Amino acid sequence: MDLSAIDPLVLLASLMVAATPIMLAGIGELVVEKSGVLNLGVEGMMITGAICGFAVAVETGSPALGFLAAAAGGAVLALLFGILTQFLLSNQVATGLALTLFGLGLSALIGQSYIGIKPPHFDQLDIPLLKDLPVLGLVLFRHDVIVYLALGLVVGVWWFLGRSRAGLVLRAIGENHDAAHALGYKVMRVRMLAIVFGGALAGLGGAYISLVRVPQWTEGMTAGAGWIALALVVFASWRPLRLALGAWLFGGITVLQLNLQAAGVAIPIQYLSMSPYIATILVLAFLSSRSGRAALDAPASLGKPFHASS
Amino acid sequence: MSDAPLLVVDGITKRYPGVVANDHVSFDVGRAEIHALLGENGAGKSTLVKIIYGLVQPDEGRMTLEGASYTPAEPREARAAGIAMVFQHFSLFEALSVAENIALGMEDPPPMNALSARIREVSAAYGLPLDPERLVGELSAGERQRVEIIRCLLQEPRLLIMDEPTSVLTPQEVEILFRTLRRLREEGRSILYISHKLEEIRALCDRATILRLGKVVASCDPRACSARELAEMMVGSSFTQPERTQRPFGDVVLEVEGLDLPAGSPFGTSLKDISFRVRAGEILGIGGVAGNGQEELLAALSGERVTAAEAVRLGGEPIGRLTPNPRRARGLLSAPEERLGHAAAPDMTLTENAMMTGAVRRRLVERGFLRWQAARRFAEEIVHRFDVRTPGVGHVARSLSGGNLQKFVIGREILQAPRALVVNQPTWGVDAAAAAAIRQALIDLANKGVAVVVISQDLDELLEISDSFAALNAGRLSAPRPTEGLGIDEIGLLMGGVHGAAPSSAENERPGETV
Amino acid sequence: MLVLEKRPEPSALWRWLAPILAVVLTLVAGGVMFAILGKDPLAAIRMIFWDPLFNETFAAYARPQLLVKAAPLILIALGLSFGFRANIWNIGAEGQYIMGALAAAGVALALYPLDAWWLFPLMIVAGALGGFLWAMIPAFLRTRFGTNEILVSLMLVYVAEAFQAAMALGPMRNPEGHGFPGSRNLQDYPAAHNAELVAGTGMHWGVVTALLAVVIGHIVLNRHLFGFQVRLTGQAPKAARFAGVDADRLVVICLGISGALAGLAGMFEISGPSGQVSIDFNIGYGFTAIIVAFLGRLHPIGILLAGLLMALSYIGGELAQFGLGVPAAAIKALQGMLLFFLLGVDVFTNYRLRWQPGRAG
Amino acid sequence: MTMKRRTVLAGLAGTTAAAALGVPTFAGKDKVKAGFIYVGPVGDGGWSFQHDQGRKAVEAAYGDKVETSYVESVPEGADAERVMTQMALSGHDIIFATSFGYMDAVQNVAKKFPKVKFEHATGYKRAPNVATYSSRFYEGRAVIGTIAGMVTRTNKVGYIASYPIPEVIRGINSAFIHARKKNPNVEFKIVWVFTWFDPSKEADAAKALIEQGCDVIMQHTDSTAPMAIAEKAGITAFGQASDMSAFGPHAQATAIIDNWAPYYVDRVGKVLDGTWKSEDTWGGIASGMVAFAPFNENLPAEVKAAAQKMIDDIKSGAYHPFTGPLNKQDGTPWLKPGEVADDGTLAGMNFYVEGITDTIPS
Repeated sequence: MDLSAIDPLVLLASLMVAATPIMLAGIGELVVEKSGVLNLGVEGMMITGAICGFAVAVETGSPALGFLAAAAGGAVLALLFGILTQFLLSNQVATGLALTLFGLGLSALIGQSYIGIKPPHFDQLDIPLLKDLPVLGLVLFRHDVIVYLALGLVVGVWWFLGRSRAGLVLRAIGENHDAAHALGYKVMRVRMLAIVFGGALAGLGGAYISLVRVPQWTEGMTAGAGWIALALVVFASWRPLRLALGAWLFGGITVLQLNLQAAGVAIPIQYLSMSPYIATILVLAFLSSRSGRAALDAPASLGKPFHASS
Repeated sequence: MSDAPLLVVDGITKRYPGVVANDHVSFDVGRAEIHALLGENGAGKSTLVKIIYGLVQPDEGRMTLEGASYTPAEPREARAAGIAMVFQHFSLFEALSVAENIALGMEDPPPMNALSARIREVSAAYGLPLDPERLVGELSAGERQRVEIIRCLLQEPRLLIMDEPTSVLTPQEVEILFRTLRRLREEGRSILYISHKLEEIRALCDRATILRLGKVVASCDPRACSARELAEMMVGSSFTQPERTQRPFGDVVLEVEGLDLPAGSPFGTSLKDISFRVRAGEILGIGGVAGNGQEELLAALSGERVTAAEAVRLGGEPIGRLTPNPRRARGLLSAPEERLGHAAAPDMTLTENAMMTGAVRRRLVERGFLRWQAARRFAEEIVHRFDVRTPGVGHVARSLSGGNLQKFVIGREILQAPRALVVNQPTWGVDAAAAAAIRQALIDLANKGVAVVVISQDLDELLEISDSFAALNAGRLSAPRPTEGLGIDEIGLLMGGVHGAAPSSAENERPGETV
Repeated sequence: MLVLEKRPEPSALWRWLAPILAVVLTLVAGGVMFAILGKDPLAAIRMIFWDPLFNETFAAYARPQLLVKAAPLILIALGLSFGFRANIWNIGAEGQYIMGALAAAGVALALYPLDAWWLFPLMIVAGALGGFLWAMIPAFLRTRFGTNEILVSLMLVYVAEAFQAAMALGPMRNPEGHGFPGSRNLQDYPAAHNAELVAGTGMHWGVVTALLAVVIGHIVLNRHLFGFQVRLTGQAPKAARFAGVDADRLVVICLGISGALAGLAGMFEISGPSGQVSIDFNIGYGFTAIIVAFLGRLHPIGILLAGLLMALSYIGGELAQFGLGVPAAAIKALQGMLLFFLLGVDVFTNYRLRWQPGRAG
Repeated sequence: MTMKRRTVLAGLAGTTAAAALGVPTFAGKDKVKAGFIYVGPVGDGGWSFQHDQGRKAVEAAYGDKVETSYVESVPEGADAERVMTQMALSGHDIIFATSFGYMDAVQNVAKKFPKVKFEHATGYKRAPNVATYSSRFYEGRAVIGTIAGMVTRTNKVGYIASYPIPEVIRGINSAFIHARKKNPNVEFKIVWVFTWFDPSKEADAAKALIEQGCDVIMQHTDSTAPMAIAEKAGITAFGQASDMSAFGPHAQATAIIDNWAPYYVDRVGKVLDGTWKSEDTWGGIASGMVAFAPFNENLPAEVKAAAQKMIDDIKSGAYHPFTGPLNKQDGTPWLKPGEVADDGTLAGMNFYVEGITDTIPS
């Protein structure tokens, strides 16, 4: 056992990368849930984004176009979910699960001719001057642009939800769609936009896995990241900044346990891997057990269908 | 400032399937005027104000605002035109702060910090103090209403619509609200005030337009009319004491003693020290304005909410802790106000709805298994005996008209041969023929020696059928007294809280108006 | 513009027409997909939906296999349907399936090599209990604290999966397994083996239980007070309270039933077709069953048919894979389409499309 | 949902050898129908992908004398049994079941279809119509261990391991023994990821190892993620199952390639000419089942030479990677000098050799 081999700064830097896909998908899903919609199809949208991004990046040679395509792919799948749940009033839980099944199949179909291909290289954005800062330089300023984009989106969503009028409307709709409708807000339009946004971000998260983190295309390569993103939203009790923290924590537990192993510490991995989920359940139970501010962070209309029939 | 009216409503008509909610309604609201819109439940007041606020589109008619044509397609346009509205059931978001709620109701809110400052300022100026940072979920009903009012005031409205604003307020809060409204009038704003509380209207309003069954039936200066005159205009018939068959009353069947019950929901009313007794063959009428504890009282009697065991007794047995079915087994039946969703399940067939409450007394369940044949026969019996118009008992409840479904619901309980029956608003929104049939059925039931409690906001109805009368006000019940010889003024005052039990009496009382 | 308008009554016609329309739409869309993939669409569709049932080479074998594959799906979906009807959302059946299987296998392995007739019944009890107790966690949290059961039951799936891996690598590992993760194969442990009941049919106790459960489920839903209370709660919670239904008790019972049935499904699979506790013996039945429950309109007979349809798409999909070289991914996409269409057209049971001039409400 | 796959064991000598006597002889055929079932998707780029390469080689070798088909992503257990039965029903002459977990299913189906031949990868249960085959991957590990020992500057070699099963432990031991032979100071840092295929996790594991000073990465998982990470970090790595040089043109020193093609071509050929019989094949470098990607041209000549010598010695039979003296991790003697490990011990290997500091998780 040689714990001194673990460099905490390097660890922090790598957990920032490990957290990026789930942070992207998670912050997207957070917006969706804040609008009162539960989309369990994150995994399906991520894997679709992963292949769309990969295919387009390979065909055009441009990772940037790839990421755009990934966002579009995730958004299209989300749109399907939106049409089914918002216009055709299908059950959100069942539709989300069907979306995951469909996304896994569709991505595998598209991806058949992209196996064993290397995508174009995606540079990391070593920020001049800042990257040479002691401590912070390594942790914060030597990543690729998507890492910063994810962080920017978290801050952006935090600002949007907490500070902007449109965000306020979105939260109001998630809270009480009937009252929002009575005030004259377009419940369905806002929810569709949120769903599409969530899909686009899930797609980006998937593409980050296939274009940067791995990088290659293989079937089923998101390997459950979408489900972790869902857990993350709950863990964060629907707060953007806490979601970023949660993503680092989830990512951190993975990275840390690998590092501890590499340092020769014998740890019961199977039990450790339960811990984020148990923690999420405990957080959830704790939040719902008390009234007041925190308990109300869960959107009250989450998962409930809306039909402006009166 | 010209004398031309602010808002002119001209020939507005709105039809819904099977009912004309507004039938060529015309009236106008003047400047700096508090204008009352008076009418019973179902008279079409709510539809009318929804049309003015742009939530509902009229089928016919037109409106002008300050002389210009006014056709709001959505609330946004109404707000832009200077019309604001405080809803009866608030359109508030519990998880959002006061300031956020207010911002949502404004067209072009200032930045949050500035808005919070404005809220503090305005709310203090109008004597309705509010903390903009607090969550609405933590506020009382009265404070929630302040949020709605401040939200309206911040938009400098020319016309403020208030739909039954006092139904959730304590007497003290009512007094504060009235001061605010008078002050708004002094500022030159107009208020459209919807209510059926006669005393309030007499105390506050400059003019009243009275609606009945969707039509304008009168317009008057409420300060110049007596409560009785207003009530007669509202109800539409002069109050004649109904001929009453004298029944001998038996022993006390249902007895409520010192019943206390906290409010079940944020908008609910808590019941305070309610006591009454109903004898076999007696009909007790409980009057009162909506939201004064009627739903809670029914829930406490039906068993949906349990209380101290001794608070409710049936034939001497304490049953306050029992849930609905054990109470049914003992013969205490009930029919709540809300037909679709409470008294009946909208998407279930009549047979299934018959099963819903009939299972115990009609033995429709045997060792946990349902006897559908028997339930079907029971449903058919109800349909037959109470003349429920439906193609068959296999049709779902929501396909029936209001009157037919209500006959079904009341019939379902009556045919279970209760010892005591409690009904809430038995003829609300029901056509005249059905209403008459239901009332007759209740009287027949009493004639058979059943103790009946009728909770209603329809005074006419209560005077017609009840043997004794009590009024529910802010969760308190006046002492029951015989209906015979009871004057309408007295009843009106009881409903307004002018009785010994209510502390609010002095505040609403005006000299010369007591009997 | 087109608007959806609520029907005064659910359409009896559409209740039957919707699934048929969905299947037709799926066949059309699936055909297009197969054509794009360069496969003969008619041949592919025939092979997936027809051959397992009627092709003389496969039918004799595939028909009973349909039951074997559908049994766990039907069993789990049936349990879930009660809760779903009452708006109680257990989406963690996968976890309950795992815990049921582990409990049953744990009992059998702890008593190895016992030869007693009562071992198998004991395993059934253990399996049901394992799933039941796992479902009691979200039930307790919901009734005690009001915690959202969707999220808790979902999180518990991951916990169960991790626990299962730990069991396969640790306490339940086969001591004679040459160091491999995974338990003894219960197929080789006669007292614990959920064997074929009639040789060659593939019928095992799980199939029998699933069919029995459909019958019982149908009776309970339509003839028993509990089923009535479930339906009432789902449609009108206030009316249910008025009718004397105890909401908390209903949550516990519904979650309990779904957990126990999922646990039973796990027990029958682990002691029969699946055989051994391995790192990942669960293959998503708990999630697929949610879809089956909705495809079957939360109705026992519907679930039976939906389970069989789902099983057909798996078995026929395999045929199409080795018969026509259709990739597995295309089968998955086809299943996804079927679900989308079924979920989508369902709206017409309760709503109708209406052309409405002017703006929408 | 994680990918599942195989697990392995190569022939436990003799378990069913007796059954192989009295083998029925099968008549030759004009045309053979060969079926393959894979535990993962053919697009996994690793295990199932390589088996499918073998299938394609069969098609290429025999043209229209053979017809092949496959079913991918077949879960172990009942589903595998059903797929194989349907294949047998549809007239397949030989069926390759390419995962350890299919073992019992193969036995069950084989009993029902005595005329159909079954080939089970990495299993140990045979029958008159069931043959088993596996690959001596540890021979390849000996080669890359040799290279690792010579190229490491930090003396730290990172090893990404999937599950603690004999195949993986054998590979670690083999690589470690040969790295130590070249460099007595070398240390192995081992990370268990508990998955065969999770690109993100494998990438994280590679990063963790690199961050702790490893300048050589070995993997016993299927994705190319560690290779890509190694390339980025400018260190050395080894391809697993297939040639991964596209992902690490500088990093990949060589790759151990699972080359099933010669075996599959041979076995299908034997069905064609009627000489197929049940046997156990544990092929290695000599039989071509374990192959290598070309050495990276940047490798120093003496490293290439040493690696090539190792390949040649194993191929010729002059050297066995597990030759004594060798002690177990706790220091107890295992093999005496010159003694060669028997296949039975290797097949069930569940201990480390002396010098490895990791503990096998349980």
